[in-house]
Amino acid sequence: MATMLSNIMKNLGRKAATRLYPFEKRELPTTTRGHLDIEIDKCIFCGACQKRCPTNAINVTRDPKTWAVNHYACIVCGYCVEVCPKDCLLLRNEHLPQP
Amino acid sequence: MLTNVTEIPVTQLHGEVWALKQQGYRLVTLTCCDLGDAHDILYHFDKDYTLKHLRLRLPRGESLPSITDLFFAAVLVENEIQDLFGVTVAGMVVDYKGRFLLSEGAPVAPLNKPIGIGIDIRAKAPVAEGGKAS
Amino acid sequence: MITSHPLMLLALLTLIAPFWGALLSGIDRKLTARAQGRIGPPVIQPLYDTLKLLRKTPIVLNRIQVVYAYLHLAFMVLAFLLLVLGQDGLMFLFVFAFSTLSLVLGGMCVRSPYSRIGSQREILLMVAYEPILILLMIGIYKANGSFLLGSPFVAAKPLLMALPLLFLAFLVVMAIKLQKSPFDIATSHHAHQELVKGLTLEYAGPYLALIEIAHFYEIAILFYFVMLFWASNLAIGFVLACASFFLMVLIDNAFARLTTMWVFRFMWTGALLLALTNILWLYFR
Amino acid sequence: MIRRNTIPFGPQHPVLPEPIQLRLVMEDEKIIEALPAIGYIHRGLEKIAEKKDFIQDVYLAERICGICSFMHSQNYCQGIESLMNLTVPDRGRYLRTIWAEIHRVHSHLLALGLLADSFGFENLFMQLWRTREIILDIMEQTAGGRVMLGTCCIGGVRKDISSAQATVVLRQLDQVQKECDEILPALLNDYSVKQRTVGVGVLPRDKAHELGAVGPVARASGIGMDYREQGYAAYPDLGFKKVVETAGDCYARTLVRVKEIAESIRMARLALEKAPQGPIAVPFKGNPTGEVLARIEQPRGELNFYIKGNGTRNLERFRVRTPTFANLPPLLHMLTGCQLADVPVIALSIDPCISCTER
Repeated sequence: MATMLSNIMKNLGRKAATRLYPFEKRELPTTTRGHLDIEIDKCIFCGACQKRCPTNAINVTRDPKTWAVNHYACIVCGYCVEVCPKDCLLLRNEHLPQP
Repeated sequence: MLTNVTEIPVTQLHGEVWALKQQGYRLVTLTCCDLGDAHDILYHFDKDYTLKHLRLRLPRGESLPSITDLFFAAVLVENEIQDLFGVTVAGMVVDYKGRFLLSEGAPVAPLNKPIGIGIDIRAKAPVAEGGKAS
Repeated sequence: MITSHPLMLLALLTLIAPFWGALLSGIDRKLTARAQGRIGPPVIQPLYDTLKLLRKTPIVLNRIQVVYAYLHLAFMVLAFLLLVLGQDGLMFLFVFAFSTLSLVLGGMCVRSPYSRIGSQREILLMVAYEPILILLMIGIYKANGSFLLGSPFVAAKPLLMALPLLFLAFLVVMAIKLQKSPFDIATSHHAHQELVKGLTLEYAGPYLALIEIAHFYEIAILFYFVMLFWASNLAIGFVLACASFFLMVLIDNAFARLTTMWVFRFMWTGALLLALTNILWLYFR
Repeated sequence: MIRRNTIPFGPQHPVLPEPIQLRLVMEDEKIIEALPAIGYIHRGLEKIAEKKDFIQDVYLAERICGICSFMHSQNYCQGIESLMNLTVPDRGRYLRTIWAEIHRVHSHLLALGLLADSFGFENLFMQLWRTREIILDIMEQTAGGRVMLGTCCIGGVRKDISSAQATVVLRQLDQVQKECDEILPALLNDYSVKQRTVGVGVLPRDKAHELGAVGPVARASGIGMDYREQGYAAYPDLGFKKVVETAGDCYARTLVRVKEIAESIRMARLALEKAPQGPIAVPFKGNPTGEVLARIEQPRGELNFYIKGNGTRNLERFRVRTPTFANLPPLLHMLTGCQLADVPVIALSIDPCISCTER
């Protein structure tokens, strides 16, 4: 109890650990896997990412050349980024805003 | 790799499990695997990190004697096997009657393999898909 | 409390009391948050919550439940009036207890087992703290020669001087009434407990708001009651009451919830002993 | 007259973070019988595993649990590696150990926080979870995800921890240690916490063995069973010491977790400092064949994966036995005869993870 009381006193004097979220945002580290993005110019539409994706979130068609990701299904594991032969896929560190 | 596996017939199950219990083994879990015409049921036991497995081949339609009277710990996993594989387990201490994991209207015996996919033994001796979920 | 417009003042006080209670409970939440290292909600959050509850669609399980919610509030307001008017302390206690009893009956008249167990526990709590409140009234009588709750204002010495141990016992009762941590077994403000929300589980919307408002009155009553202990100088009384509330926050944050039997044992040994010692001292000094 | 009363404890109850229903048959406030009802979040994960190829299953295995995710994928990878005779390079082993131990700290802090919450100690709950935030930050910096690390792959790990990152992680671990030193004694020595946990939900040693308890539940009952002793990953090099208590009550289980946090932080630090340079993963070819029962020590206890490969890209059978699944029968034993007020405490003292249990 004594330790708890002293801890409470310390906390009352300290700055709060939480932040007022929508107004004050946390800075994300560069390594954060936020969402999947593509540099579409480099893409050769080989479909390797589509084949490997564990959740079938990626849809690639050769004719016409389209590449699409279903962000709801994507688990941001980064497997597609690894297998991409052209290194055109990348994980951005910011999270997508809620629609 | 799985070592230390003893293949036993259904009739010897209780005796073997009893012997293992006397030796101080702990029940780790049961694994059921669909082989097409039969279910392959593995009993995993552990004592001081040494695993011991009992393998049982249970033809389709036969019921599996429960070991919950020896190891109460098996009660959840036996119910699970009954739900997911449609194997009737006889004499469980607590029987959820096929409603342990699955609810009304759920697929029957979902973990059984569909006919024609996977094991070729199925193609030779086709068995009606799904068992009865008690 | 004698002014040129006594009725006006009374009406004003009755109107202000729940807001004061809400503010106190908001400060409580803020302090609690700070004690835990959080920022916490705005101070008037309880007010927002209650207003929101009032605007919700009423859902009732049975009509009698609603009656008990109203009775709870009505008796609480009556208790507040009796206190402010300086009426008989025993009468005040009776009305105050009846208010809690209405809540218990409201919890009992539904079929939810959680609500019923909560009600049982609340009754047990009442059995645990009522003797102390009665002893407190006896203490006030011994100190001031009157059961009237107005008597501390005209007494020569502050009540705290005569009833120091009873004051401590009263603080424990206060912790129970404010649903603070070691004693929040019947219901609590955050629904994180074995009984979900216990006593008030089956109330929703405006009727829950009624109970909330009654609780704000309860807070105001308790605050006022602490002030009585130093009524000759209300400024000191106010500081005393604030300190007591701060102590409640500390206790809330430094304790886990204990079991019903522990609370009962504690009240009938520790707290009751404190109260009895004080009374005996008053008799034999 | 004694009237029996059935209380549905869950599936949605404030103290239970996950859906399990405990049907409590009660006399007054005493529990006569407890029966679990699960099946609220059965995801059919074992079936999905057969449909995906075995490399994709790594990510699936990771998502069995939302708390100890890394160790699930680690166990799966170790199972596949033993089927394919792969040897993980030293640095890979060390990195796995670092993430696993950091994960263990995070899981234990979460469990202790929930335990504190179960007896209404909101303050402790908040502060333990605040400390856990630092761990999540560490994981986000090193792996990119706060819980789902996604760093384990067959043959090693996918991401390396650079020396600059390692310094930051060490500093953050210092901070975790500091906050733990401040808050954990408050949990262990507090009078009211002891009132609620000492002697509550006692599981005797023989009963624990018979009912197949694992992990901290078994270790608190005096069964010295910790699979890390067997030396997978880098544990043999780190001087791992298991924590065993004998009282078998909720307090002992708490104590085991508290001590394990210290041990895990120590090992994570040591592994970060000692990790040899070199490749982090070994390439592989082919598909797994054969069957294996892969085991690992998870925060909640021993985790078993039965993996059966048939030489194709798809697995023949993937069965998961999570520690909570093994700890449920002991929980039922502990609940029988206790008071209603102790139910949340006992239930959370085994650190239940229902999503893993049902898969």
